[in-house]
Amino acid sequence: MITVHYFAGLKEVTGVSQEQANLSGYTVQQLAQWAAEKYPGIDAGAARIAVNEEYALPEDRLQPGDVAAFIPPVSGG
Amino acid sequence: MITVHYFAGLKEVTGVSQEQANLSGYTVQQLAQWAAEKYPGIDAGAARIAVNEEYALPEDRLQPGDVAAFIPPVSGG
Amino acid sequence: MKTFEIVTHAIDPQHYADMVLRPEAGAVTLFTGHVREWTKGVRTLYLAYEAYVPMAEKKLAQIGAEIEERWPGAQTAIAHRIGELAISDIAVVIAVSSPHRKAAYEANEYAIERIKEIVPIWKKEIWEDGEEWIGDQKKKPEGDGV
Amino acid sequence: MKTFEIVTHAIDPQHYADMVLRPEAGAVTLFTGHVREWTKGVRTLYLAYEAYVPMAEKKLAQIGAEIEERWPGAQTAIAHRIGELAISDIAVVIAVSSPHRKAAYEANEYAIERIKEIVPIWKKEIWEDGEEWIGDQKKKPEGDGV
Repeated sequence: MITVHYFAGLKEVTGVSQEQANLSGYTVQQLAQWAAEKYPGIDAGAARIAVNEEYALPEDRLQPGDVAAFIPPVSGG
Repeated sequence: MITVHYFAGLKEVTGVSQEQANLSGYTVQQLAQWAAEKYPGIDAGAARIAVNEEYALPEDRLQPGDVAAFIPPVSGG
Repeated sequence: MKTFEIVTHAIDPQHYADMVLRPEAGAVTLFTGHVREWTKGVRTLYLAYEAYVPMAEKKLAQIGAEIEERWPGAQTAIAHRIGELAISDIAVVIAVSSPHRKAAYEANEYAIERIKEIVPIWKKEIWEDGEEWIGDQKKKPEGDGV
Repeated sequence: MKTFEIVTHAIDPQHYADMVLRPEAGAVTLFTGHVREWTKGVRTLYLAYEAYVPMAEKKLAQIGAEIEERWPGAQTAIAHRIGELAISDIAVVIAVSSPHRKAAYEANEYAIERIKEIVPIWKKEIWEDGEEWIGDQKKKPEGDGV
């Protein structure tokens, strides 16, 4: 299983801050497609995806137990 | 009478931090010459001269009661 | 406290300045970003910040490491507050010490730029007539952020 | 306390940051210049600062006015300590607030440059084997001051 986090505006669209999903073996790009289908309102293209608290590449592949996160454009400071 | 202040390295050469002198009517440039003659060790050329707490021009003329100061190169901060 | 941290309480900036001070430091720059009441004629009531806390703290530490590499001898401490913040509250503090002042200024400004690029923290502005998550500050006209 | 002042006691930098904070300020930069132990391989034991106090305070206020003219909306507070200072003691603090951060960084750096040019304050360095009044920092190789 993979843990998926949603933050800020994305969280308001998904209605959940995190969920577990059977996405082991998916690439990061496939994870984005999966989320875009599940939550039609989210702009997954504008978000970066982190895996295990580090920005990931589209071709990176998810391993069981990984923690993924959709990172919408940041606005700290 | 004019009050003349000396600071930092200049004060160590003159041996006084301030003195009164009859310099009314002198220009600032003449004040510098007067000090250079009185205290041969001072490098009056390296110092700027302030009159009444404002940097003065060589041609400015001292009025009775003015406060002049030799300002060696500053090193605050 | 930690050198790079996300906090939920009021920030004491002096604490971070103290963390970076050492005998070889001739200069310390301390930047504090505050909640501003007016932005482009719109009045902010308060802000709400959210973070992906463990990743945000890692990214803050990464910025500190980048600074040490670019400005040898510079040391950095950064904290960002999350939760609800009122006008003038400190949202972020950046302390940089360095033997000489130029690096302390440059590295400090570099840190706030990098925070706005890579650290997973989000700001929601709450006005009298609505609220909005702010994102992608890079796309905004210059001078809009703090 | 005054917004532009020469002091003979330890400086509390937060005090000056507080003086410039206001609702329209999104950014505050605070610079502190500290007594550094090593300069070019020579160990400083302590420093002694002297000032032409009334003129120095006027010149600090002038720098604040120059900043307000160059960076509209920026507000400044500056204090310089005189007397004997130990390693790591704060010699000077500069606080600048501004709606946006860029002006706060630029104006703060401008202030320290101007202090080194026009404010009648002098530093004597005391080493193990001697002492010297420091002057004309502009003539020194870059990077020698803080």
